[in-house]
Parts: sequence; structure tokens; C-alpha cells
Amino acid sequence: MNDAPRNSRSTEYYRQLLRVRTFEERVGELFVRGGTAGSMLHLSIGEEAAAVGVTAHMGDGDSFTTHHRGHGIFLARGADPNRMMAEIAGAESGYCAGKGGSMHIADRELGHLGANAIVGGGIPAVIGAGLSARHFKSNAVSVAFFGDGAAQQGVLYESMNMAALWSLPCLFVCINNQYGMGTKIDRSAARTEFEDRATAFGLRGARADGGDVEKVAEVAGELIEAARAGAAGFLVVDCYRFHGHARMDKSPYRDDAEETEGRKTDPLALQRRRLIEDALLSESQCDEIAESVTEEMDAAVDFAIKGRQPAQDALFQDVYAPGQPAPEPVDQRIAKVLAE
Amino acid sequence: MNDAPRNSRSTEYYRQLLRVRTFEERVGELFVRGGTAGSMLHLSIGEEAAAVGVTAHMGDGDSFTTHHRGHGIFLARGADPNRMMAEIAGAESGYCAGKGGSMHIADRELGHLGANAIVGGGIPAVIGAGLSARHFKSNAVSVAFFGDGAAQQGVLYESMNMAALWSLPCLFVCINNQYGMGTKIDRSAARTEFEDRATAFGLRGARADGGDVEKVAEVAGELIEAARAGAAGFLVVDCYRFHGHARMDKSPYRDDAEETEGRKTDPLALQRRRLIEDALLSESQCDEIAESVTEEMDAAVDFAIKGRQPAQDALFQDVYAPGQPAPEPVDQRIAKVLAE
Amino acid sequence: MSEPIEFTYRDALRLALRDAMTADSSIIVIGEEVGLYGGAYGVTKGLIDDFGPERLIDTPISEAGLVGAAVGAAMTGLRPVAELMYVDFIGLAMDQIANQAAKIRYMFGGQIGVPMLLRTQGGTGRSGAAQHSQSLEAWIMHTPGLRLAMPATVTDAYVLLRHALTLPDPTVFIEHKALYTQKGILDREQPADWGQAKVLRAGSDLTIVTYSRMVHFALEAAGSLADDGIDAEVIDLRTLNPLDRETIVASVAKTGRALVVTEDTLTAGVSAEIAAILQEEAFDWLEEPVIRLAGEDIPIPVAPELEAGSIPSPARIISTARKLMRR
Amino acid sequence: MSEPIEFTYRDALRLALRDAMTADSSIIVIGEEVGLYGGAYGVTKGLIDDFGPERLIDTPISEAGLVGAAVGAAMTGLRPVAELMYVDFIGLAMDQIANQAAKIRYMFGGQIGVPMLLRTQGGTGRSGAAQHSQSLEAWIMHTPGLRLAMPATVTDAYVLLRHALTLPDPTVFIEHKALYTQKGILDREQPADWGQAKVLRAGSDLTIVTYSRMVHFALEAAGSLADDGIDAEVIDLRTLNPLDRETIVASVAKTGRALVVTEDTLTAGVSAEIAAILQEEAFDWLEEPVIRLAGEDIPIPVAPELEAGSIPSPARIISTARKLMRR
Ligand SMILES: Cc1ncc(C[n+]2csc(CCOP(=O)(O)OP(=O)(O)O)c2C)c(N)n1
Ligand SMILES: Cc1ncc(C[n+]2csc(CCOP(=O)(O)OP(=O)(O)O)c2C)c(N)n1
Ligand SMILES: [Mg+2]
Ligand SMILES: [Mg+2]
Repeated sequence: MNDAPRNSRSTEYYRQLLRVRTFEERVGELFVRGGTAGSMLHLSIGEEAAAVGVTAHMGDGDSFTTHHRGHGIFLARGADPNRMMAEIAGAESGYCAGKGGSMHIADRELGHLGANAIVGGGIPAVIGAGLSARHFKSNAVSVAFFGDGAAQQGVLYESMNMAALWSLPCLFVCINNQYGMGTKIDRSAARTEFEDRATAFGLRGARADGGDVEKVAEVAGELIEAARAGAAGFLVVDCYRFHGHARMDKSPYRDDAEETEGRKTDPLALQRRRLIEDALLSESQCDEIAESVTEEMDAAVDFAIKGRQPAQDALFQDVYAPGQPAPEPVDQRIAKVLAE
Repeated sequence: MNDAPRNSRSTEYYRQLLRVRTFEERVGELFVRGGTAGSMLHLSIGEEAAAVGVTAHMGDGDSFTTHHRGHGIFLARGADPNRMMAEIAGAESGYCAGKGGSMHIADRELGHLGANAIVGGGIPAVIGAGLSARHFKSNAVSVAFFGDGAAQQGVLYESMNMAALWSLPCLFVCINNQYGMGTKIDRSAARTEFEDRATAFGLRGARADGGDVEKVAEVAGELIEAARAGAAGFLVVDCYRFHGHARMDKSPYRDDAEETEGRKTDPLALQRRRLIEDALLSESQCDEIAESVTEEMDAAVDFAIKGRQPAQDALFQDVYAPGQPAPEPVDQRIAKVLAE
Repeated sequence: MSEPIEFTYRDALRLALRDAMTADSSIIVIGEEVGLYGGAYGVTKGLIDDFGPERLIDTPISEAGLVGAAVGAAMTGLRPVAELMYVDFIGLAMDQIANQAAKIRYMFGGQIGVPMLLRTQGGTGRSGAAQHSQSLEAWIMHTPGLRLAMPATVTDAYVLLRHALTLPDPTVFIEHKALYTQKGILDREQPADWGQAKVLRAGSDLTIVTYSRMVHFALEAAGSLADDGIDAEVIDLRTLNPLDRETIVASVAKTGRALVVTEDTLTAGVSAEIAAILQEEAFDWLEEPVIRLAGEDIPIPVAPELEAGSIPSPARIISTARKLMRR
Repeated sequence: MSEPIEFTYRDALRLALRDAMTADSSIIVIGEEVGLYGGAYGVTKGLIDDFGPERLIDTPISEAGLVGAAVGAAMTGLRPVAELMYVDFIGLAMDQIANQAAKIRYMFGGQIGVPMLLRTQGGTGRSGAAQHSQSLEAWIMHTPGLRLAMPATVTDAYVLLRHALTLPDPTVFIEHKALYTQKGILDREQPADWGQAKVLRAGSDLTIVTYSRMVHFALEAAGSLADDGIDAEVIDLRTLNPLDRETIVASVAKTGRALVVTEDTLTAGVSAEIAAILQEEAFDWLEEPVIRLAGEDIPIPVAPELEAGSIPSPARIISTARKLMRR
């Protein structure tokens, strides 16, 4: 996408931001309708620019991992919203056959090595992907997406150290939405310039305004190019978590004034304004995009709702590879023991 | 010790350096004689200034943890060499009743919260000690000693982050002997200015030449004073591991030229030279100190050799506190099952 | 004596913490979101108002670091309650728990103890998927040096937590996420009977040995079985270390049949230990093999019906008990 | 076919790695000191000369990071062998092992596998004390999604390692530090018989079920028992996942008596699972309870005699077998 002329590139950014925003809104609604598997749903509303701006530079062969708040990243990277929504609903037609859910979406095709419900858990995998790129002499980059809260997990530093030491094609993207659950960033770190931590380990560190997708894309583009050449990087994208931590959290730990202020850094609003001001698109053209996105995401909800729950015998599938000894169901074992 | 006039202070540093050096030499000899429990013995020869220079500023109520190469630190802090040597021999009369050995020496009295055989394992305990100091409004400082290799363990960064965030009276001392086993520091980190990592987390970072005990003591003194006031610190002490990683390692991964060069940074040699040059002590006075230290450490070896192995019934003691349900010996359980 | 009143499991836990913290000023609570947020499941809600942020310490997301900090605090005079938000995160802190907390007293020849409590919660019930639904008590039970309690009832939530906060050794306290809203009469004065299993329902035909949430499934099943003329004894282990072998052996000696029900996965799980003990110590009385009805040997899937299908249910306890009774 | 020659366990392991790496260029070895140093116990010595530093990757001391890196490598086309220098360090990497490697295939609906091997070593024998002497295989055995092999013999060291390096799923391979210098005839052509236990000594009076180093203790004990007229069958489990229930059950059905010998601590350990299975599946044939002779429920002390006293010995296997035979 980033090689396209400015016009179509900026429009595409806008469309992607909208897709993420709308998808997440639909997830929230699906939850209210009781259509999701559980309530551990973490929406990335307000954080769209990180997803769109970074994945704009990724392509075939590249890989990535995300945190629990990863819908937007994968969507921007090219996911099928139907299969994503279905997975969130715990349906068989989802990306992970209804076994993973919102926090565990992955896709081999698009190099999605997995969302992770362990804060920081997906980070070191990009080191391995970097080793693979080196081994197979590919030009692939591997990107770890995680939150500001994850920046206090030790494994991040172990991973950054290896990335720098071995000159791996890795990028660490810290989506700083200011909060880890109810803990504001200044209550989890004395110094919040996390990019300085990265440079101390020998990485390229940078920071970008998550209110502006074009700025994120610009900085990310430079870092990814450098990473492909072996200079691992670290990018903080500053944004604001518009809503609660998970769908149920009403954020009592922060006040309305802060939320109002925080929501002003809305990458969608800015991009729309910019497109119109720069006369790249008209108001109605913007609306048209919005409509088509709405249709796409409504369809995803329909798809998810129509999805079936996986059958009970799926329980024992895919613990191990096909053809390998599988776990024996407990009832079957008991039946054998008591058979006579 | 650090309040004493220069004369006696410098002499005392020398004496302590010598005590550590001699103790470690005796440990090595004891091993050759087959008198140690196992061969996992890590000598701190060449690193004495870190031990002496930092512990010089510690007193009653202060606490510390060490890595596996911790004999010297505890000795400098005031340990009884007899009980230390006995513990290394696995004798009942040792600090830990022969259950811990070289890598697990601790002492409640002197605030030694334990040597640790897990690289990095003892680091976060100082955060807890810092919380205790805050809770009980004491002036205590808590110091974590570890190696350059441990600087790649994530838990160090988790701990430093908490120390800075909560303004705890903690100091992290990285004894950089250039190696983690056979891995030279530049093969384990791209950027080896670890103090920059610490400052990025909000700690005071500093570096000192481990060839010079007075310099180490000076920097450590400032950092410890600041830490007591709530400004946590991080100190790298540069030195050289004179011998192999453990008693059996002949260091085939480094060459003689490097070793010869490395051993030139000998804090003992410098301190002796300095004492004599500054006319604080005469050659013979220095020798007298050495003799008394030799006597002390020979006595420690005798003490250890005379120590008895713990009795078999010690096996089941101290898994839990006295008076609490203890583990039942396996043979006793079998005997009950088969009694009839 | 206070009048018994209805409480939730969650509220009973909170009250236990509050009462303990009032009685013992060396108790601090340290963990993610334990203060301002009041705990991911609300157990510590409001405690920060009573005890302040110096005793309800919100930590960064650093499981190894925070558990290690608790170890150090416990060695220097505090009695920390470290909270691990989900037992599933224990893999991040297992070194601090199993190599440090559990071994310190022993390695150091009995000089120093680690009187800390690790509070956490586990189990299925919220479609939390594979990394937020596990039952990992067997790892703890297999680690010498750690005590382990897993309360099933409102009163046990209170009395076991209070007792745990007086112990000299590191103790793991695993709550069940599906029990937080469970209601019951709280009897604060009830003796903790730490280390003692409880016969919650006497019966003569078979013994169901269980703990935590499965206690309720077992009691429900026992009720139905009674309608069928099968008289099940239901035993709640309450603590897994110490483990009360006497009570379960005595029961099986009486009934001759044992069904062990656990939510943790079958292989090398808690049910294996219980079965091993029963066949060792009640061998001569066993009419049938000890039967293990446990979690399937699989990660937990997110889809609600699959999740439910991965662990024992009252219906399966009933059908298994019937099979065991050859009915 | 190559002529059988004497090898040490260590050398057999090294040869297996060398042969596998020669055959499969996607295999890399990643761990602390695996390259230049050649492994803390010398298993990888010299391999860096053959395969270079890009395939023998020395890592910083970052257990979680290096195991996580192996997970990512395995998901992207490599077949990494991650080495954990001591199994005791597993608590640092347990999240990457149990929450990531073990669950990825399942959580992601079967799309992606993690064909990695985690090589490590455990056990007592070198006075390594509490943090360098453990036997933690039960934690792995209790984690669905992980395969687990624990070779006792030179040939098994080779054939099981070779086979493990063809498996599609994450596999843990635990060597025993006291076996590295053990010698035996290496038969490289022997089928791996992965997942199958082996009867190493046939006998009619009792069955000793064991694995890893305890196999040798059991064989030694069986020899002495034979002098006494007690004919013990000795079974080496070889892999704990898959676990070969058939072979052990068939043996106990024949002998009527079972003694399970493990170095890991008793409670909720591997011996519990084996005992549970045997009483389930060989119930009608058991003359006596299944007896567990396992490691004591204590941390491992450093003093050599205490260390030795904390685990089973040939002498104790003999005396226990005699008791079990009522002799
Ligand atoms: C290891 C671990 N610790 C704690 C949690 C509980 N938890 C889930 S999300 C979260 C906050 C994460 O904050 P951040 O990394 O900033 O991501 P965000 O939610 O803001 O996107 C926490 C504490 C978890 N899932 N995993
Ligand atoms: C968690 C862990 N990983 C690996 C080891 C093995 N090991 C023991 S010491 C050591 C090197 C440590 O290097 P450093 O921290 O620099 O300390 P030094 O030995 O140089 O004093 C290693 C890798 C260990 N004991 N613990
Ligand atoms: Mg955040
Ligand atoms: Mg070092």
C-alpha cells in the first residue's frame, strides 16, 4: 500500500481505519446481543492508526504477533472480517475453528503467528521468525505488537536484546494507549520514554503520534525498511484507549474530562478532515467509503451469527498433529476400566 | 568502614580484598582435595573490589542477595569464613547446615537473603526488602549483586522498573567480569553500556573500575546514599574473571594473551602498591596482614574438614517450619502400606 | 459471636483480607490491579480506601518481578499477599515460586522462612480460552515447600484465607473464577481445620473425593443419585498440601468405591495422586478401581459448549457413579 | 548396516544431533553455551565446527526469550532444538512452553504447528543442590500438547532423539546428568518405537516400572533380587507422552505386583499417574497395592549423602521389592 500515490494511499488509510473502527463497534454490539464467546473482548477503538500505519508496510512472507487487543492489526493486515467475527463468536467457521476466540486469532496464510492472552507472551516469537528469515535468506520482517503495559514484562527486554545482538529483521511496536487495565502508564513506570530503553539495548527507537495515521506510517516505514536490513527497531505509538479495558469495564478509574480529551486524538477524524481539506475526497465520497465498510462489517456479523458452534468431537482434535496419537476422552477411559 | 580515616579505611580494603582472594584460593584447593560438596564452585578471584567496595557501605539492617559467585561478597560483608567453608564442604556446621552449599549461602543475621543458583533469581527479592524498609520506616538499603550475564534476564528489568517507580532504597550491582560461562559480554549484548539501560528505566546509573577498590567504594557510596533516600541505583563494576567459570572450566574459549591482559586489572595488586606508595603501610606490614589472613583461611579449611556431613534425618527437616506437618519419608509410607 | 449471614465467596474473601490486614499490620497486598481497580474479579475492591496504597500495591505487569518482590518482602518482616490475576500466568513466575519461595527455608538450613501467600484463581466458566481457564494446582502440589488451599465454600474462603495468613511457609491459595458469585452462609468463627478434609455429605455406597468448584457439582450429583437409591459420600479436600489422607481413606474403607473428580487435566494431575493414595491405603476395601473423572487432556477451547465439555459436569458425575455402582 | 560400537550416552546424543542436522537443514540448535562452549555437559561439543554459528546459536542468558524464539522459529519453517541447560530453569520459560508451544496448534484450530524440541537434563548426582538437581517431568506430563521422552540407554538416547526431531509437535527431551558418561552399545538402526515401553528384563514375580536413570538402578536391583529367587520384570517407559499403558498393564496382569520407581518427588509426580493407571487397568490382577518408590517430597540438599538419600537407590528398590513379595 505504501508504494501507492498519495491520493489512493491516504484514502486507503482512511478506509482501513474505518474498517477497524467499525469492526470493533460491531464486536461490541455482538457482545451485547450475547453473540460472543465470553466477555474477554478488548477493542482497539482509538488505536487504529498503529494497526493501519504499521501493517501498511507488510506483505507476503512477513509475520507478526499481537497482544489480546489485536483485531484491528490483523484486519488492517488483510484478515477476512467474516472469519474474524466468527472466531470471536466461537463459531466453527472462525479463523481458529471456534477454539481460540477474540484473544487467540492466528492465520498461517497472512503470517499472523497469533494473538496472545498472555501479556508479552507473543513477543519473543518474532525473534524466531527473524532467525527463519535469516536462515532462509528471505527479506521478511517480523513485527511484535503489544501494549504499554507489556513494556514492563521482562521477556520484552530479553527479546530486544537478542534482536539487536543478532541484527534480526524485527520490529517491536508498543501501542501506548496510556493504560494497562486500570493502571495509567505513569503508575507502571517511572520513565515512560520506552524508546530510550530500546536504544539502550541497541535498537532503533522511535515514537509516533497515533492520532495521525500518516505519521505512524511514515515512521513505521523507515523502521521496517531498516529492520529488513538487519537493524531491529522499536516504535511507540501514542494513542488513547477510548473505552474500557474489556467490554465490561466502565473505566471508573479515570474521569470524563480525561476521556473527552483523550478521544480528541482520533485518527479517523483527522484523516477524514485531511482528505477533505486536501481535496483528495469529498464529504460524500468519504461517506460512501463508510457505507461500504458498514456493509462489510454488518455482513461479518451475519456470518458470525449463522456460524455453528463446533461439534463436541472437535474437543480432541488438534491437540497434536493429525495422525499422531490423540488424547483419549476421559469417559472412554472410564468405560474401559469399568467394562466387564 | 567508610567513615574511617583514609589510612585505616584503605588498609581495611586491602585486608578485605586479601581475605576474599585467599578464601577463594582455599576453596579451589579444598575442591582438589575432594573436600567440597560437588564441583559447582564459582570463584570470584579478580572481582574482589566489587564485593569490598560496595559492602563497605552496608551495615545493620541492610540486606542483599548474590548470584552463584557470591562467596566474596558475603565474606566482605562480615561472614564467618569457618561457617562459609563448612557450607561449601556440605558440612552440618555450615551456614545452611550443609543443605545449601556454595551456591546457596544465606544468613539472617547479616541480612544475606541468599546466594542463588538461578541466574537473576535473587534480583527481585531486593524490591521486597525495599518495600519492607519503607513499611517499617527503616533506613535500610537492599543490594542485588549479579553478573553481566544476568543482565540479559528479564526479571532484572521488571525489578529495576519497580525500584524506580516506587522510589525504593535498592541498588543493583552488576559485576561485569566480561563472561557468562564461555560467552564473552559482546556475544550476549549488542550494547554493553548496561548503565544506560538502567537510566532509561529511571535509575541512577554508574560504572566503576573494578581494578580499583577505592573507586568502586566511592561510586558505590554515592549510590547507596542516594538509594537510602529513595533514588534507586545501578552500578556496573568492570573486572575480569581470572579463572574459569567453575572450578573445572579451563576456559578454552579465550586465549592466554587475553587472560594475561585481563589479570592486570588486579585490585589487590593496585591496593597494595597504593598503600606502600602513599606510605600508609610498609611492605612488611602488608605481609603481616597477608599472614594473618592466611591463618584465618587455613583455619576455615580445617574447620570445614572437621565438619560432619549432616545426619540422614536432616533430610526431612526444614522443608516447612518447625511444628508444621512435615513430609513423610517414602519408606515409612511404603512400610505402612505393606504392613499387615 | 456474630450472627451468620449470607455472603458471596468474593465478599467472604474480601472480608478475610480486611480482617487479617486489620489484625496484622505486616500484611500487604501486591499485584496487578489489586488497588485502585479492586482486583480483576473484585476481591480487593475498596481495600485501598481502608489501608492505603502502601498496603495495596498496584504493580506493573511483571509477574516474575512481583512474586519475587513478595519473596523478598516475606524474608524481611512483611507478610505479603501476592496476587496472580490468573493461575494461567504462573508460568511467568514459576521460578520465583518453585525455586525461590518453596526452597528458601530448606536450602538455607531453616534460617529464614517465606511467610507469603500467593492468591490466584483458576478454572473454566467464562470462555476465557486456553490461557485463562486452566487448573494448575498439580504443579504446586508437586512442589515440596508450598502449602496449597482451594476453597469451595463461602465459609472456607474466609477461614482458610485467614488461617493461610498466619502460616510460616509460602502458601498458594487458588480460588475458582466460577465461584465468586456463589452465595452461602458465612460463619467466621468456624475453626479453619487447616489440612483437614470435610465430609460434606455422608453416604454409604461410594465416596466422591473432590475440591473447589467440583464440590458443588458433586453435591448436586449426589442429590440426584440419592433419588436413584445411590448414597454417595462427598468429601471436600479443602487443602491439597497438607493433604488429609486419613479422611478419604476412612471413607473409602467404608464405601468400597471411590470416584475422584477434578477440573484439572487427567494425566499426572491431582486425581492421579488421590487415586494412587486410595489404592495404596484402602486397597483391601476397594470393590472397584478408583475412578478418575477429570479435565480432558487438552487445552481449553473458547466455544462455551466445548469449554463445558472439557471438564466434568454433574451429569457425568452421575453417570460415572452409576457405572461404578454397576447400575 | 553399521557395526554396533560402544558409545557414551553423551556421544550418542551428539551423534543423533549431528546426523539429524545433516539430514535436515532446517534444524538449528539454540541455547546457552551450545556453540563455542559445546554445551554445559558437552553434548553439542564440536557441532559448531560442522554446522557453523548460524545453526548452533549461543544465546544470552534469557530462558523465556530463547524458548520463545524457538517457538517462533518453529512456526516459520525451522525445526529448532532449544536447549535449557538444566530442567530446573524451566520455571523461567514455563509460559513459553506450556502456554505457547503446547497450545498453539489447538488454540489456532490446527492451522500452525510448533515442531520444536526442548532438550534439557535433570536429576541428581552431582551435588548441584536444590536448584540444579530436580526432576520436573511431571509438570510437562501434565501439560496437554507436549510430547515427552526420557531416554535411559545409549541407543535410546540416539533413536529417541532422532525420532523426536521428526515430530510435528513440541517435544521435551529430558536427559539425565548422571547418565552422560554411561556407556553402551549404540545401535543406530534400531527402530525408535516411539511411545512404546520396553521390557528390559522379563520376570514373573513383580513388575518394576521406571524410566531414565532409575532404569539402571532397577536392573541392578533385579539382578540381586534374582539371586534371592525373586524374578522381577523391569520396564523402561522411554516416553512419558505418549505413555504406553498397554505394556505396563500387560506386565502387571502377569506378575500381579507393581513397583513404580521414579526420581521425581512422590506427591503428584509421575509415579502417581502410573499407579493410578495400573490400579485402573490391572485392578483384578493386583495382589498388592501398586507401590511408589519415588523422590522424597523435599528440595534436594547439597551434601552428597543427603542428596543420595533423597532419591531411590538400588538397595531400597531391593528392600521394597522384598517387602512387596512379603519376603
Ligand atoms: C501475563 C499477563 N498478566 C496479566 C494479564 C491481565 N491483563 C490482560 S490485558 C492487561 C493490560 C495490558 O495492558 P497493555 O499491555 O497496555 O495492553 P492494552 O490492554 O492496553 O492494549 C492485563 C494486566 C494477562 N492477560 N497476562
Ligand atoms: C537461569 C539460569 N540460566 C543458566 C544458568 C547456568 N549458568 C550458571 S552461571 C552462568 C553464567 C552467569 O554469568 P554472569 O551472570 O555473568 O555471572 P558470572 O558467572 O560471570 O559471575 C550460567 C549461564 C543458571 N544457573 N541459571
Ligand atoms: Mg495499554
Ligand atoms: Mg560474568
